[in-house]
Amino acid sequence: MSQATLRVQKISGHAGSVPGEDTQREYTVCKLIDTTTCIGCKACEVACMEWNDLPFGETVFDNTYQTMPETRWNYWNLILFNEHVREEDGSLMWLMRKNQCMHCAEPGCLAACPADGAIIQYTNGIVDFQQANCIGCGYCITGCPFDIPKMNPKTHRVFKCTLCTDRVSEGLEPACIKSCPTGCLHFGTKDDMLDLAGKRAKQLREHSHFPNAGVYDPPGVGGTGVIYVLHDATKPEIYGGLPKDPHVPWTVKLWKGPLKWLGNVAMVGGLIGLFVHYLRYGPKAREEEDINPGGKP
Amino acid sequence: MSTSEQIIPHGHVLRYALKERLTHWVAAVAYLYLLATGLAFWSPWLFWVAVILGGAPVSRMLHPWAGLIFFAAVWNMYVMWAPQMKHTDVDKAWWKAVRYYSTNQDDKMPPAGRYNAGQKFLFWGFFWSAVALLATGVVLWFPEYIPWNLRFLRYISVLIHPAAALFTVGLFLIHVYMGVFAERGAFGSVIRGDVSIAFAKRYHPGWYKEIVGQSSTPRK
Amino acid sequence: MTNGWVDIKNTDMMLIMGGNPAENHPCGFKWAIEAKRNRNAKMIVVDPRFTRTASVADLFCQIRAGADIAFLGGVIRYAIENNRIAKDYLLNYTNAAFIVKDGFKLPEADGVFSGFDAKSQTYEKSSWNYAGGDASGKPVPEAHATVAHPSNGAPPPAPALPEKVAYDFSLQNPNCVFQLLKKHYSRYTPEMVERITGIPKDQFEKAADLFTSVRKNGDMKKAATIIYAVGWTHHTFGTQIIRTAAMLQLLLGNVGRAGGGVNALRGHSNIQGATDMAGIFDNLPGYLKVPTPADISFEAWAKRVTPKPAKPGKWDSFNYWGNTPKFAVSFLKAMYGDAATKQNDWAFEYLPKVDRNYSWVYLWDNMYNGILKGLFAFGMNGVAIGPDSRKNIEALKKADWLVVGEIYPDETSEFWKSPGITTDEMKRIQTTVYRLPCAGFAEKDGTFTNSARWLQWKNAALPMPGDCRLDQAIVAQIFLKVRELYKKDPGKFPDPVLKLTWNYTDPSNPSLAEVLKEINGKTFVDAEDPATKVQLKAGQQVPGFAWLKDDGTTACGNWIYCGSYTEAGNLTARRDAGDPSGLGIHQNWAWSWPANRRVLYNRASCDGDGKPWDPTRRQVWWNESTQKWVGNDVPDFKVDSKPKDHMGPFIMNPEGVGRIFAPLGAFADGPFPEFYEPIESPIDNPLHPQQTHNPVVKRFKTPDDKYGTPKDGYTVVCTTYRLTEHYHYWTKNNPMNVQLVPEPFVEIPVEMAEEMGLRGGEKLKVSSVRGSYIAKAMVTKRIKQMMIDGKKTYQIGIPIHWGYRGIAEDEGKTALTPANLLSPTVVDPNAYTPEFKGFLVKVERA
Amino acid sequence: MNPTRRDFFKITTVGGAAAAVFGFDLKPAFAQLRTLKIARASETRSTCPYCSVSCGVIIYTIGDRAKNVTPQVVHVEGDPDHPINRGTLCPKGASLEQDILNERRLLKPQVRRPGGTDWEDISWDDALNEIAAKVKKTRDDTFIERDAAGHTVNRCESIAWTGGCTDTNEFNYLVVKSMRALGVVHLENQARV
Repeated sequence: MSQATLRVQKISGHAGSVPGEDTQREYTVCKLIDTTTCIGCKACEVACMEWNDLPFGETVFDNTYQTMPETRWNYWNLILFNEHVREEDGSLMWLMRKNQCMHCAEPGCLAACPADGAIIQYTNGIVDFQQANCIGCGYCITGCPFDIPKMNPKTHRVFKCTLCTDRVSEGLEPACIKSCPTGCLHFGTKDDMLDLAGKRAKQLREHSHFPNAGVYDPPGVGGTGVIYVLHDATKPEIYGGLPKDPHVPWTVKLWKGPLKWLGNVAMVGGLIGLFVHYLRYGPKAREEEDINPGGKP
Repeated sequence: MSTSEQIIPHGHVLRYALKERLTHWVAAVAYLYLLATGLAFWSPWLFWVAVILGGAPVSRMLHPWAGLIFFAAVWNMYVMWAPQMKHTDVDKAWWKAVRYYSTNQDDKMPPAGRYNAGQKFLFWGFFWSAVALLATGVVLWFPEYIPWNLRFLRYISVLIHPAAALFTVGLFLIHVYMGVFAERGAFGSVIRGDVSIAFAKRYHPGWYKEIVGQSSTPRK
Repeated sequence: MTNGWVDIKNTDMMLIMGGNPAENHPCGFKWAIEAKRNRNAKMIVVDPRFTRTASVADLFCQIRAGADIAFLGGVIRYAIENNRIAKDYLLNYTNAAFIVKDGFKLPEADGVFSGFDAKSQTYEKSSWNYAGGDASGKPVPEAHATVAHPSNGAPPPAPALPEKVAYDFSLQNPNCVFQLLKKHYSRYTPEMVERITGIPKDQFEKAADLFTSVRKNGDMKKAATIIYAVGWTHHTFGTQIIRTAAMLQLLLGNVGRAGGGVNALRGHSNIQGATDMAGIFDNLPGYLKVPTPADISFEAWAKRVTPKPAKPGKWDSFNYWGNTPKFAVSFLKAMYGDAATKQNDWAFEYLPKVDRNYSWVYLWDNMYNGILKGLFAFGMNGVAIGPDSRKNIEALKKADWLVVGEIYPDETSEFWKSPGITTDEMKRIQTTVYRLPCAGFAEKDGTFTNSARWLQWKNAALPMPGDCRLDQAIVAQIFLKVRELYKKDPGKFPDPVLKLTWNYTDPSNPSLAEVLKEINGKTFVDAEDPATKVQLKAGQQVPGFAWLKDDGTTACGNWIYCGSYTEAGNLTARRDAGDPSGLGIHQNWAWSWPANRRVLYNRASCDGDGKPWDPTRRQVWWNESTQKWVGNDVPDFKVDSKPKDHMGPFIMNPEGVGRIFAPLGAFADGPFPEFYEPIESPIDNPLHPQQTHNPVVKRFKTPDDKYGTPKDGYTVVCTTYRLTEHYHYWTKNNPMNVQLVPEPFVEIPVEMAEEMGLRGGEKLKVSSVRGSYIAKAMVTKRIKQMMIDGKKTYQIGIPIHWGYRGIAEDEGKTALTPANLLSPTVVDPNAYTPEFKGFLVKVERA
Repeated sequence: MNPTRRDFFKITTVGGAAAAVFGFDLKPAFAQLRTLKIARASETRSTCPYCSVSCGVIIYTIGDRAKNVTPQVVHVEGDPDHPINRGTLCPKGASLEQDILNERRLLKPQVRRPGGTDWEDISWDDALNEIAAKVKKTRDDTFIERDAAGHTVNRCESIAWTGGCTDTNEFNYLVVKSMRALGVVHLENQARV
């Protein structure tokens, strides 16, 4: 998983081929979040802030332990707190879910982005925003099914979790992973994390009265570089609105797919059509006729 | 503008007053900028256009403002021309005969007024597209302020905005083709404001009759 | 902690109660999660609130704050009733079979043990003793020794434990500890537990069943741990809660074992070290008992504080405190060096004598009453810490001077501009306040002792900002200046000041490594260990406390830290993370007191023959071939004591065994823990309504000391605590932590909020009879309305982290009301810890 | 760090040739290099000052400890070798950088005189001299050599020391020594509460 040559396999808004595609043996990296052992301590939130030297912002008490309602351009990693009463026995659960960029295999942000090189996906799966190339259009915000990219209102650049590319490229784990006191965060290859997650889910089903425990790795976005173990994988919504079947919005797909080709064909076709029309029919009248009219006024 | 003032010497008639020409060119310049930057965001193959126009972030910043200018111009056109753009029976006949129009057999066309049905279509096409582009453009201007539970607004906007834009591109191509290539004199009319009487008679006989009926004495 | 942080990974069962490690010790809590993940260990959380710890528990019970003894007593009863006890362990490693002498009375009927004197609110404890036994263990009649009253007015010699204790290994004797225990807790039925704690009977039984399930069918392989923190100590019966837990663990045979023990999670980085080093009035370093005025000579003191073995005749007892004189002399030699000689009683007269309570709340009371004139507060924010912040502010107004050493502006140094004080009043406050800028942790080296008793050396990373000075330099400079003044003008009793050893290379800024060497101790003469033939030269560091002598040839600042900085160097700085046994012992990482042992009483992890109860978790064992105790950990035992000699594993007790019954003066309020209500309680004690509170707890008498009752309208039980995002009164200066939790709040049950028509985020005012606290409401399902003794009762919770100086405070985002304006000045009679938890308040909209 | 060494892709887009003509850089770097900010910082092993777990922390400071550098903290992170925390930290430990680099730190000695309504600056020498004088005077005024029963007590009840939770053992030892030598009995610590 060495990142000594961190290569790019997808580039947003890019014409032509992607040089890094298929050029390298590379493992996909993955972050595993075991919500069943998360204690909502927010060490990951702080580690993220500190590592990335993000500026502090204002927060207001809002009847919750949650730091703020949603992630911000300068707050990429937020634990969502939800008090949930189990239907089975009326017992209380306090669900905590670390929310951040999911590093989708098929990222909606990247698909939606028109700026050449503003969003890139490395061959190890990390989806990274390149603010230098960002044009501030915010299409990524629309493309993302997880509500992750956030705009800095002052600079009009979009920010989100980078999965600590600077650390990962040096062979270190992301800052949040390192900080997690209970080890509910884990980092490794996607295969290893799926294996670990599967085992943990099995343990929860067999030993902890969570018959629906399972792994969240939504296929709608091609799987994610961040996977969850959930007490109840049939109800991801209870974890602060984790979408059950996330996918890139169909309008975005339509826009970036059929509409694009239709539009291109129409525009080019229109130009050609008009040109041919001119060749065939020419102007409606000779220019001179119009300028020097035959009759007197 | 009273029609009597439209007859000008040397066999010309005034077709567009200064205000109209200005409005047109404001809209045109804005539209060209919008088209260029919009196309840059539309296709990676045209992204370089934005780079040339001062860089993509600048394009992204100015595109919405240009859009506002464009819409203001279109709105002004609406205020000026909407009454003249009403669909008439002549227009119905015009559409029926549109194939003669497109094959330069203008003599077979019903007598169009100041605007023929095609121009009216262009006008309304641009107008409604502009409305749609403005509405969706505002959403796309500030996507970060659209709350998550209203995200469908963003979803429909990303579809409608380019679709509407594409529609205008079609209108625009035809408009430019007609104005610059097909109807010699039309381009001059939106520059100088006047057209030749022949032009008026040929393309807008109804309108010409109207003017002449009002006043037969050209103004000195 | 008897065990350690990493050791928690070895457990099969956790009872977390009176503590919230997920929030307050997250990085230690990882090992609880590891146990869950790797051993399928179960976690039971009992707390007034559904905490973040509860969020990962297998079973949660919401208890009324302060009802812990009732819960634990109920579990003891359940374990006995259902025979979920460790029989062999109980017989051999505890005093369960010991016979208590006639005349001892349980508090069944009237709520007090035998010997209570209502007028002085104290116990005469002579009946809390074992019966003396003959060779077969049968009780022998007590010798009526004539007690000679010394003519000088000194009290008669304290009653002592019998040298040979009567016992009954069948545990049938009605006066044996086990039968007394059974009888004592027979009243703690599940119904009674429900009435007191508010935990429904079936839920309590589920918890009791789950916890004691480790001893199902007499199985000894599994180990259960009990983890607690200040949720237990902050009560007027705090020590007794912890004792109940210890007793339960002895009953289940969990003490001394990997994954077992009674584990106090200390709240701060070095308060374990501060306790060890006796930064408290009632101890000298290494838990030596402080001398009293009646200790008229070193010998008298040593005699009083050095216990004699007391055990069944045929057993052996190491009685390690028998070495007390060696530690005491070595300490005095470290203090006074050559000025401490046998001739002058090792300078014993230099030590101040203590026969009164000078503990925390008494300190403030004495200041309030004008006895105390000058206060040094170094990193100790007494106003915010409380209890009863108002009283502490009033006290400071009466002081002559206050010296604060701090890194941030704090409430204590600015008491004179606390909210409500007008300029006129300020001008009347005559206290001189010095505020000295100290060094932050990163700018200092030295050792901290963690909860697991590990001393870890840290390094200074960067220079101090501005004009700050190292704390040790400040103290040294003040002391040296005082000493200079005494050299010029002898004043009162200058000798201890003039003769204190202070021969550091740079006396005005002592190197902490040098100080640690002094703490470890050295020998003044050549010495040899008779067993190992290891030799030391005069002036060398001693390798361990076994080398300390009572003849003045050794000096040691703190005997339990002896071995930390030897001729081998600074062992607290060791960084070998190796752990060959996989038990998380990490023998060569830093250094652990005592003698680098990582699990205390680890002899008890083996059966009578010296074989580990659980062969998969081998800590120590008896090696038949070498005739020695060996192991992965350092045996906490006499290494050559053969199993057949039957030496008790609890070597610090004169009995050698664990005390289920705590005899004589061990505790002020009873040899068995009894449930008493907090000093402010919503109900009378259901066990004995005529004795609701701990009978020996005294109330304070100043006009600022008030205590509320339900009759006055104070009906809501209030508990205080910390959040994981904040650290006491410190991180309110840290913008990162302030962003995480920006404002003070009060957690209240949904039912209560509905009754008040209050929504989350709206402001409310919590008032105790002493003061008010204003903050926003957090309406939550995590605190439920409770039924206490049939009465609907609400509990609320207040995080303590705000005051009147801090980022949010300075920006005007809080009401500037420290939480401890609410808490009462009243303390646990054993540890003198204030009752910060479970006092009464009323709640209104603000 | 040398970007070229890292082999990040920088690709010339269509229109690259136009760059010279229009004066724009038409070669966006696809992956902008984010350098590891602690790559050559100095590491100091320390212990977190907050709770009693005593997590190992690494304090990263600028400079390589060369003589001409004043170290300043750039990052604090858990010590992965530490057997207890194994590199992890809690939200308080993880924010230690802000504790070290804090604009609210007290930086100079101050005094509030009797009746004063504000802090005044004072030199260290003056402060320590005044404190020492007050200690001596208070002690001499109130020292108790014998109690009512005539026993030697040699104590000073009028001075108190309250120590904090983050005082090192060695510091506490110095406090115990000096305070006990003065006869101070009001000796307390966060350990109690």
